[in-house]
Amino acid sequence: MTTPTIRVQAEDFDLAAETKILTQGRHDVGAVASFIGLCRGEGDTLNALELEHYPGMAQKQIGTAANAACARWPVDGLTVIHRYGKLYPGDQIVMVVATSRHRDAAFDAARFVMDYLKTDAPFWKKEHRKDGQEANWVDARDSDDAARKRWE
Amino acid sequence: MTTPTIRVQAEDFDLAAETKILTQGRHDVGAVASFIGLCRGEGDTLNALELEHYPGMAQKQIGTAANAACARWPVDGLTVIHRYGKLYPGDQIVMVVATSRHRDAAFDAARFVMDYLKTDAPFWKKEHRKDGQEANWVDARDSDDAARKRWE
Amino acid sequence: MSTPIKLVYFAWLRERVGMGEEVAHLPDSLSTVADVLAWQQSRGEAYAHAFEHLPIIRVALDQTHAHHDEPLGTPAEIAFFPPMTGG
Amino acid sequence: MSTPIKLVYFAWLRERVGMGEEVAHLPDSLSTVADVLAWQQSRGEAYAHAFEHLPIIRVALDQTHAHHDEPLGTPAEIAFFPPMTGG
Repeated sequence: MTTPTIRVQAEDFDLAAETKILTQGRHDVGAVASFIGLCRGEGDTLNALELEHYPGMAQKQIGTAANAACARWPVDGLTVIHRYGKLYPGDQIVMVVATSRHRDAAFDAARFVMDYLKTDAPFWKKEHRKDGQEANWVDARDSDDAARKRWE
Repeated sequence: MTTPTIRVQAEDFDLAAETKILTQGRHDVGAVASFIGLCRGEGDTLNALELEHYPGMAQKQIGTAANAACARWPVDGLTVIHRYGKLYPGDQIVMVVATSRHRDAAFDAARFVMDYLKTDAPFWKKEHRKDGQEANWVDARDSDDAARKRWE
Repeated sequence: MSTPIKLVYFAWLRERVGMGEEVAHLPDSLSTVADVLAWQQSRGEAYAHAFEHLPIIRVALDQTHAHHDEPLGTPAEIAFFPPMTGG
Repeated sequence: MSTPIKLVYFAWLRERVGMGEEVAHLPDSLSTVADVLAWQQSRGEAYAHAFEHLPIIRVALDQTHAHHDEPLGTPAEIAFFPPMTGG
């Protein structure tokens, strides 16, 4: 089974470079599905997003989701990177790239990991506003729970 | 409604550059879903793939699928590029990138376009083998028809 | 005699017919896509071979997919090709 | 007295409790995750405020999610946090 690569880091990432690592020098990969989550400006009201995480468990939970994806679909490569720390509108927060012979496995694996990560990986977002109002913790979305349930 | 960008070309493409065009200078995009289709080596038996297309209609059919995606999901940006001509194992064949506020719309739009394009866009692949056997036209896959039908 | 129509062929249909396109005068009696396919089969050995298995042949009228039972209308261009394998 | 256990807090639970982590001796009587949560509520004003709405509080035993009705076991680390909002 494929061993996924998981990184939890403050630094930015480069999807193209991560994709190249998974596809370079091998000609059995026919499909590359990827996802990037970006920090939104919320109508120019957001100054910054503070991403808190539980070190160790964050890596472990993403790993659990990624391993489950590799067990469920014929994935050739899977890389997941999630950032923490202070991020600004337009910044990259998270990326997933999945490679496979065929597109269904690549799409399913990438989306599955994103859905599980949203509800099961210990990260919390705090919004710092431009108007100087007190910063607030982002509420969890019911739609994220629903998205996770579709894989059960 | 978003106007998708469609290109049918012999030249290679750069997903990172195309993504940047859709995300640069705007902070309302929270999700970028993308797909790249690559030429497989078929266990090192393939020398090259010849991609024939119906000029005009290829562009038109991809445009129909892309417009349908923009009408169905809240997509902020959508770019589809499909190559034609002689391609070699590892070469990029097709790319789709979809941006949206949320991940579901981006994932759905990208996958929908790929599924429609497979069955409805006039491209044909001919395999040239390394062993010098006569080149053969690739057969259409039933699974592609099934994939398209799931959106109906 | 009818208006000349451009006929275009792709993939193995193009190879079997032996050309990528031609301009032809279609008999006035053809009223559906199926009629055009039957007419193609009657145009000699190369065409008979190319159009041997009609169910797998796709047709586009002026670059729009058309089912075999659809009326022919008055297209300027008719395309014939096998199931598509792009992407 | 029981073995000391590391308690860790995240997001607004951390802010309300006023610290990211502490080492505490838990009463021997606690046998489920729910017992630990009830005990937290009894530890003074800051804890009572932090643990006010128990249904939304998530618990991890040694970095593994645990439901409120699960047995406590003998973890070295217990984490308390609100629903996750990463991705």
